[in-house]
Amino acid sequence: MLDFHLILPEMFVLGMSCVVLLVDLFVKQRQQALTYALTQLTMIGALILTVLLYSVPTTVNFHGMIIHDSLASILRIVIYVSSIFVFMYSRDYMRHQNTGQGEPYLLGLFSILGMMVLVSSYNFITLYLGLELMSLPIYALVALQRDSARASEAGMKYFILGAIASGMLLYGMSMLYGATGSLDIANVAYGVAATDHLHQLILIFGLVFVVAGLAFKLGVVPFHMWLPDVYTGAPNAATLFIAVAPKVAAFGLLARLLVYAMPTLELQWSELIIIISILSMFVGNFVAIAQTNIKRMLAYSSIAHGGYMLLGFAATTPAGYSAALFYTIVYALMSLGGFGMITLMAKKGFEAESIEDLRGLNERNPWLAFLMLIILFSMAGIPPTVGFFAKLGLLEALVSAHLVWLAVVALILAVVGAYYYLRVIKVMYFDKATNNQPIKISTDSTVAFSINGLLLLGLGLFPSMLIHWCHLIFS
Amino acid sequence: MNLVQFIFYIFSALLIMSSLAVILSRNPVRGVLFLVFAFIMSAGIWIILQAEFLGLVLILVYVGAVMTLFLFVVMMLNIEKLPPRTGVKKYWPYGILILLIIVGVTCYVIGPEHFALAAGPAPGEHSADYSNVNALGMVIYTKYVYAFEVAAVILLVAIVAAISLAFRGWAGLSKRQNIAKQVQTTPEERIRMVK
Amino acid sequence: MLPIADVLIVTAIVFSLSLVGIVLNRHNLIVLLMCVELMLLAVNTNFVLFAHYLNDTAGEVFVFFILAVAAAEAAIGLAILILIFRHKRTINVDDLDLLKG
Amino acid sequence: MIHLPYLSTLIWLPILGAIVVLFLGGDKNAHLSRMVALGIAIISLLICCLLWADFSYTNAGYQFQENVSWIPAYGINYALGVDGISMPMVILSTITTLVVVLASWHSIKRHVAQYLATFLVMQGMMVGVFSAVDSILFYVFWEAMLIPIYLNIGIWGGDNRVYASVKFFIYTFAGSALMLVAILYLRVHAHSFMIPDFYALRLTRPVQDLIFIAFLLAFAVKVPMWPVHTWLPDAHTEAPAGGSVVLAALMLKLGIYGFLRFNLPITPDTGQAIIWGMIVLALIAIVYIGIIAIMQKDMKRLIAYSSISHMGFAVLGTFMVYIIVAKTGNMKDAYLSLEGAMIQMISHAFSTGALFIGIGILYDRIHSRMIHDYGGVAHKLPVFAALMMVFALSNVGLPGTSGFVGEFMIILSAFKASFWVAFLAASTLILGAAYTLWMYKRVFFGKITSEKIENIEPLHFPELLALFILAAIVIVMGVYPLPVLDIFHASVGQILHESLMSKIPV
Amino acid sequence: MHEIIYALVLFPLLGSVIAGFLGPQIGRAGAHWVTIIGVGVSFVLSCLLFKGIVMDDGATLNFNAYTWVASCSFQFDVGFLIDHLSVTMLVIVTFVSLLVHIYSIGYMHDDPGYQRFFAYISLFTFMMLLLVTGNNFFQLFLGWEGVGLVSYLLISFWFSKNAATSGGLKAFLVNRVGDFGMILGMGAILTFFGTIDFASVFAQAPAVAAHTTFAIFANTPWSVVSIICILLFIGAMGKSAQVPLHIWLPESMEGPTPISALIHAATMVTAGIYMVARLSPLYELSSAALSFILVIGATTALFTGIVGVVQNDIKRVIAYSTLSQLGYMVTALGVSAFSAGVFHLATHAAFKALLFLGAGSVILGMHHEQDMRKMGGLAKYMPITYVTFLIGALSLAAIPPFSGFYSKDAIIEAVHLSTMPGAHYAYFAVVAGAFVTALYTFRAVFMTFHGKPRMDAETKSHLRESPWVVWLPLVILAVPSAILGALWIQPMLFASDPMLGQAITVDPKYDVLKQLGTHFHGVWAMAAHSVVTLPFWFAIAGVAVAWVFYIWKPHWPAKVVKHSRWLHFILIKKYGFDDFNDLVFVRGTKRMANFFYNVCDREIIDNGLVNGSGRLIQSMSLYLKRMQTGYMYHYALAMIIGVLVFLLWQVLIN
Repeated sequence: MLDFHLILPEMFVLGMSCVVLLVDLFVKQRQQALTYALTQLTMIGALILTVLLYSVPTTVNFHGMIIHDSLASILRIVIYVSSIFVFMYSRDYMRHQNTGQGEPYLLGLFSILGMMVLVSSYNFITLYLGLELMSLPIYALVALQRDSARASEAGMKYFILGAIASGMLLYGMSMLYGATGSLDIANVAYGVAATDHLHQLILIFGLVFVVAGLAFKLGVVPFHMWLPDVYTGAPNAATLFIAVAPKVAAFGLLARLLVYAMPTLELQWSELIIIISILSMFVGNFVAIAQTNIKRMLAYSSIAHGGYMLLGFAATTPAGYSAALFYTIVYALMSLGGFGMITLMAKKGFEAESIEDLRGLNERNPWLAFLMLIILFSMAGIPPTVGFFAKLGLLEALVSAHLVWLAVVALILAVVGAYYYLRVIKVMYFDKATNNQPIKISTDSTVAFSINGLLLLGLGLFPSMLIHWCHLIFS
Repeated sequence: MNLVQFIFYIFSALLIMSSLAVILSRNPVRGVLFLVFAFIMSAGIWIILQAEFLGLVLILVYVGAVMTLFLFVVMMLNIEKLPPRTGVKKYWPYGILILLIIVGVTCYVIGPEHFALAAGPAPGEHSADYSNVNALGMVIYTKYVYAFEVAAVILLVAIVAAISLAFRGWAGLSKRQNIAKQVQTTPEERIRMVK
Repeated sequence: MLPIADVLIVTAIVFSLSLVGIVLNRHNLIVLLMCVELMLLAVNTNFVLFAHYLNDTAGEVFVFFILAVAAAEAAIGLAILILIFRHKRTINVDDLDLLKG
Repeated sequence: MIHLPYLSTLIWLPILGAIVVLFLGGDKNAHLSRMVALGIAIISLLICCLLWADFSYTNAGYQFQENVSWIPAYGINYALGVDGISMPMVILSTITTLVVVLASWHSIKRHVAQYLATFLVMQGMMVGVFSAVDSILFYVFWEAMLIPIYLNIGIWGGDNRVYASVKFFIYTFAGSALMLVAILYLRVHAHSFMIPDFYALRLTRPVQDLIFIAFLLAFAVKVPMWPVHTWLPDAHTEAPAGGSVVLAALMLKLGIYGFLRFNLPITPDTGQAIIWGMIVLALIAIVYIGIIAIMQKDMKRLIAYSSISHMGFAVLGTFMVYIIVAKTGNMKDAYLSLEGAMIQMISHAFSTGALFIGIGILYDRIHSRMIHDYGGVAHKLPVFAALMMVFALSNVGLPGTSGFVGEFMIILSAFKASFWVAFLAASTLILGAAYTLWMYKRVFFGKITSEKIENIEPLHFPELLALFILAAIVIVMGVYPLPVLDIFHASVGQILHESLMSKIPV
Repeated sequence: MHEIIYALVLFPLLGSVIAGFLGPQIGRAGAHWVTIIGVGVSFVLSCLLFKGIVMDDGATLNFNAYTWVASCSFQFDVGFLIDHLSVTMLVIVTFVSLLVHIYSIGYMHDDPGYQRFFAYISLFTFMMLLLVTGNNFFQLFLGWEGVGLVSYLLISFWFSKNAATSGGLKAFLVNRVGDFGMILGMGAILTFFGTIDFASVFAQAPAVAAHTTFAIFANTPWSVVSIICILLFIGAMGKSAQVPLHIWLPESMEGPTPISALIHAATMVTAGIYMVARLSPLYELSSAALSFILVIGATTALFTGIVGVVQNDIKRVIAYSTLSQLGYMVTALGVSAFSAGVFHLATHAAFKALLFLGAGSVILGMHHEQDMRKMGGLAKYMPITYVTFLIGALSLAAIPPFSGFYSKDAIIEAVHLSTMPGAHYAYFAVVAGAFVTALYTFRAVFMTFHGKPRMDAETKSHLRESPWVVWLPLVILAVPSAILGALWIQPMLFASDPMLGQAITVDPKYDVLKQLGTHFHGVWAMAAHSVVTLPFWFAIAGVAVAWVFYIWKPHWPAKVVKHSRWLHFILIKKYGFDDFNDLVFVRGTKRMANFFYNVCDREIIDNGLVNGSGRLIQSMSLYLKRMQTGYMYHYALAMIIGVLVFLLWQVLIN
């Protein structure tokens, strides 16, 4: 069964990528303006297509290779939207940082294509291919800043560790394949369900490796160690890119592999997930405190957020999954804002990496400071920002699933986490600026950033629609 | 133990030994060659497992192209001597531990009492007219066409990425003059007053 | 006919050797790349084995794609390796320590 | 007649006003932002008066209810309402904002718009937290409030503001973390986030214990109770005058309010069981903190400690009801204690708030909070000294001022609980007088000790006005507190009714 | 009728508010006029009431003005009880207050805080009126604390003076210690009576006394009424300056002299006496409490008087004499001679106010010099002051037939007749006290008005009689100081229809005055009879000794001091109460505060627990941070270890 119209977004993105590739090669352009425009056009086109296809009922397409369902659609939409913002924030950065011609856009598009495949995959093969298609361009993006030793080091670390993780994932998949006799997610689920307790061991063996691979992509403890280094070493724009959309895609990966492929093994994987999530919240929040580099701090915070997101899976209930999805979307927004801020702040030869670089931001650009304030409070999970409601959903799912203790642990660690966000706010608001020059940011970026920041506040005041969508997906 | 099994054990032993050599070799060129050897041994095992096409692909494409690329890079970088293996000397017991755990758990897990496939009957041989190439060919462009296309994109990405990473720009490659710039130069750019 | 357990043990050994190689090797990035190849080899062998035992072509198709991806990976990995070599004039794993903490 | 959604207006008007003030922005047209802020504060107060006028004293339940489904997926409602317990607090919030805006008229010169915006936002959130009927809405306002106050302390605070603000934030945030879990737990069992629905729950003792502790932590930090009180002296000391006022007048009340809303009615059996622990903590706050206040050299710190001590009274009054009822077997006897706690809270808001404003006025002129830098201020600012005497006396608990009413009611009911409780509680008569008047003597009396005081700038009109408003309230409430008591009488009865029946499932 | 009472109480408040808030607008004259009119109206109305209720035996008024607090089963009102006792008090208070107001015009003439002063004393009058008219404990306490407050404000009136502000603070704090007992007593009343209304409490009192006990300490059931009475009396001890809470009164002398006359002699300090008298129905039910009162009163009467002998500051001498006289009154209460206590209160109000105002006149003449060693021979410069002062002194020393004689003699005789435990000690104390009283009183008279002038020439040249506004009140006060005793002793103590009417309740078995009444044969007979009694001769001896020491042989005092240094030291140190308090309470509290603050709060809680957990997190953070080594093989190792641990864990548990 081949339903081509359902893969129109992929086809469109691929086609446009090739266009961008050719344009970039053959059209002389100043400052990548055309490439940029085409890239944004691609995203908008894909967004429109996906939205138009949203109402098509769940369809397993291409002989079970991919599935068209609301989960895939919503994740894709989030990926497009966040990517639009990512490209917008990065434009100025890439203009003055020497990161090649149009390649970053091109690689970004390819990576997004990979994510699209990943989130709608319904077979281990497409899953793996999507994952790799997502990851490979990212490895390159990270290392793309050719004159930076740190970038190439980050790229190398990411690449090697990523390859190990892929290897582990594949090893696990091979075991699952051996045990269930299929690579098709639906059939795997069936096979897993059919396996009796005695024969579950091989499944668990595979499961552990699969979870390791997933955990790596999500960047959670103890598979997280690449993350701070890569986030710090990569150029700001690349950090921004990898901090947002891939996390959303990783949610898809997690959902497909755990919830769709192994629902009956939830007792086992939820145990793993609980440990991983506690460790992540712990390590992420604790180590972030000791950071002076804001990218690194946000990297650790992203580890912690990964841990929070996993809490939804720990609950093993539809409410938990939808809360995790909501959390992921919210995190994408927050992360977009946080890293976007750094990208926007960066000037030629100035990466704005140190927390100290934000000193007295309130005096230099109060609006920017205010938006950043919202973003940071949202990350800390303080109402009325949406970050709170994201956490609330998770906690409610946990408490409903009789995991009250886990909710308590999560909250206590959230308190620890609040400290370092507060420190950034302190630097922005309480400290005197060392340099009183106002910070100028181009209008469209300001608008985008304002939308980004205010969305966190607005969604905090009116979160119900988004939460409702997330609920529909898993109910 | 029949002959096939015997060959398998030989291949396996060589595979393991060459793998060990890969990770222990101090000379990268030798490492690559041991890796090539390991691939060939695997290809043998695959063929025993009646995946002839894949075995051949492994040798022809993988060894022929990818490993050559490795070798090329190793030679290009011209790193012949490596410093002493402090890591191995210090940490080999941990290595062994890792090995033992994974292998031990694997042994435990795939015991016939836990693993249906191991307990079940061995699969029958394919009929003589079975063609692995044929079988794969039947599905790759039909059932797996989507995956195939994605794989194609991945290869494209690899090209783009590798080029954009390693390409140093035209400037490094040719010593072209910018005549316009030379003409428009001003004394200020060329003469610096020493105070 | 090959006993399934034996093959799985061999692949497990190769797989763990590749992991061990990554952990033990502290001097040569290329060896790390080779270890990754080795790891994929073990995985592929698993798939081939199961495909054979299950009499299912899906596993073999997967191997086919994994080979393609592995090749792509190798290309990118080597490209990054060259970048590193350009910066540091070495491919010593120990020297990749600009980023930490 | 179109019924104005009073509560929503009271919440959102100041917040929108804050946005307006922010956009009017810059320090260049600071005066405009002041006028706008004042206007909003006055309008809020007027609306609040309307609310008060329509408020039914005989109705114990929620009035002016608004209920809109907010997040249906989680079952969260935007449910507002005031009863007798929250009504005075709402009034308090609006008055406090007005007073703070007035008091900071001349003293704040940097980021005026932002400063005023924090207070307006805080007012909205305060009204929100006091009028929330949905527990999550309550929690949202509860936590959201931390943001403006954190910024307020951090930006306009004293030298050690960063430490103080972060400590304040983390302390309260940590305290309330478990409360959220408790709310969620209750929700799972009550299938609703509405606070009144929680009252109907029957919970076993162990569950009640855990929930009690979770709420206790949150509220004890806010009150603050010993030993989780150490954020308060720092926060109060470092905060700008307005911040201290809001902290003292409103923030601390949240703790007691929480006890009344959550601890007492939801977990009465635990309350009953660990009552002596609570009373001991309250008495420690009264005596130990009172003694500590005696040796403070920093005026704000002294008042901060006195705040803790006074709030100890409110805690005492709140929890004593169990013992009183156990001893006398008559629920009616418990009213005195609980109403004493309520009135103590309200009165503390005015007198302590006023003292902080006064100290702020001095600080703006002399730039020191240290008592030893002062002396003889009464020579130069006699009216100010007289007003401060009124507040000091209220702090001392002198009859005729509002500070007396609560203390009197609580000490008298304490005797019903136990002689020794009353004995220790009454020690505040001496301690309170000692530290307050000692400070007053050193600051206002004596000879003029420095050039700065000799040339001290007279009070500005808005400052005087703020102090006069507060002084009038303090005295009127002291002389005739009955109207205030009437506001919450019915609701106190309701709370008592809920608090005194066992909620263990039968 | 109610309106009269409202007017009576509120007029001084009105005057006070006007003088206080509109001080600059109405000017100095305005301030004293408005307050004098306010108090004058009160005085006139008080006299009318006195006529109506005491002299014409009108009905007692008891009504509530408004409800202050109502809390389900409890209700606290602001209400008035106008009976014989309160009317008597009203007259005394408003009379002295009015005179002090007038006197202050002269005394405070040059003071910059003129309006403030009048506002304060008027406010004080208001508070005192509230106190004596209250029909319940709450209002009693309201006035009680109110007068304490104004007392504090007035002692600290000259707030530049450290001694003044310290004295004020000390007065307030010591009073608060008393109030501490009082509020507990009120708590007890509310607990056991369910009301704090006088009438209802008295009605229930016998029943409660008979049946209810209360254990403050485990297993010690004490009579509730005793506990209540003692707790309330602790309040009275603070206000009426009974040992050991008497320490504030001498220091209160730092305030302006009219204040000392009004507050610290005539009115406020007698509030305790008034209260016990008012609560006589309650006190009569507890012999333990009465006994306690008796001992405290007697001790105060004797020992504080002795201290007065060594004081050189004229106001302090009078202050100690006030202490001593208050002791007499309390002693009278202790033997259930409530009327005698109130009687002495009345006469004392007159002659002590007179003495203070006279001393004030002297001080004014001496240009604010209060040390008697620098005076002497003032009689010829200030004749009116001298004569009136002498009348006051004679009255104080209980020389018949001056007022003080009647009241004090009644007390001494009552004590003599009493069978209360401690009465023997009390009798000794009050009789010895008679000698001491005469001694210090005439010591002051002789040192101030007789002998050689010891002031410097400058002062001497300015010495003259005070202006009429100052001496007029002296003259007016001299009248009751001389004759009030003779006038009132019969109606107050011994009449069948006593002046205090039903306000005082005395248990017949304790009723010493009734016994005494049988020996009473008229005013003159009593005066004449006194010549054969011990107290009279003791008083005469006191006067004689004073004459010997300070007129005849002025160098003797120094000799005596030399020979009994330790005694002198004890007296100079006032038995060491101050030092004890300073050491134990003041420094003890400070040390404790220091410990609580620096050790418990800062170190243990804040630095240890709060910042400690912060530091713990910080150090864990650094430790974890160090684990992020930057080496790829460590990262890989972490992943592998993670997988292996998960693998072993999951495989082994399944």
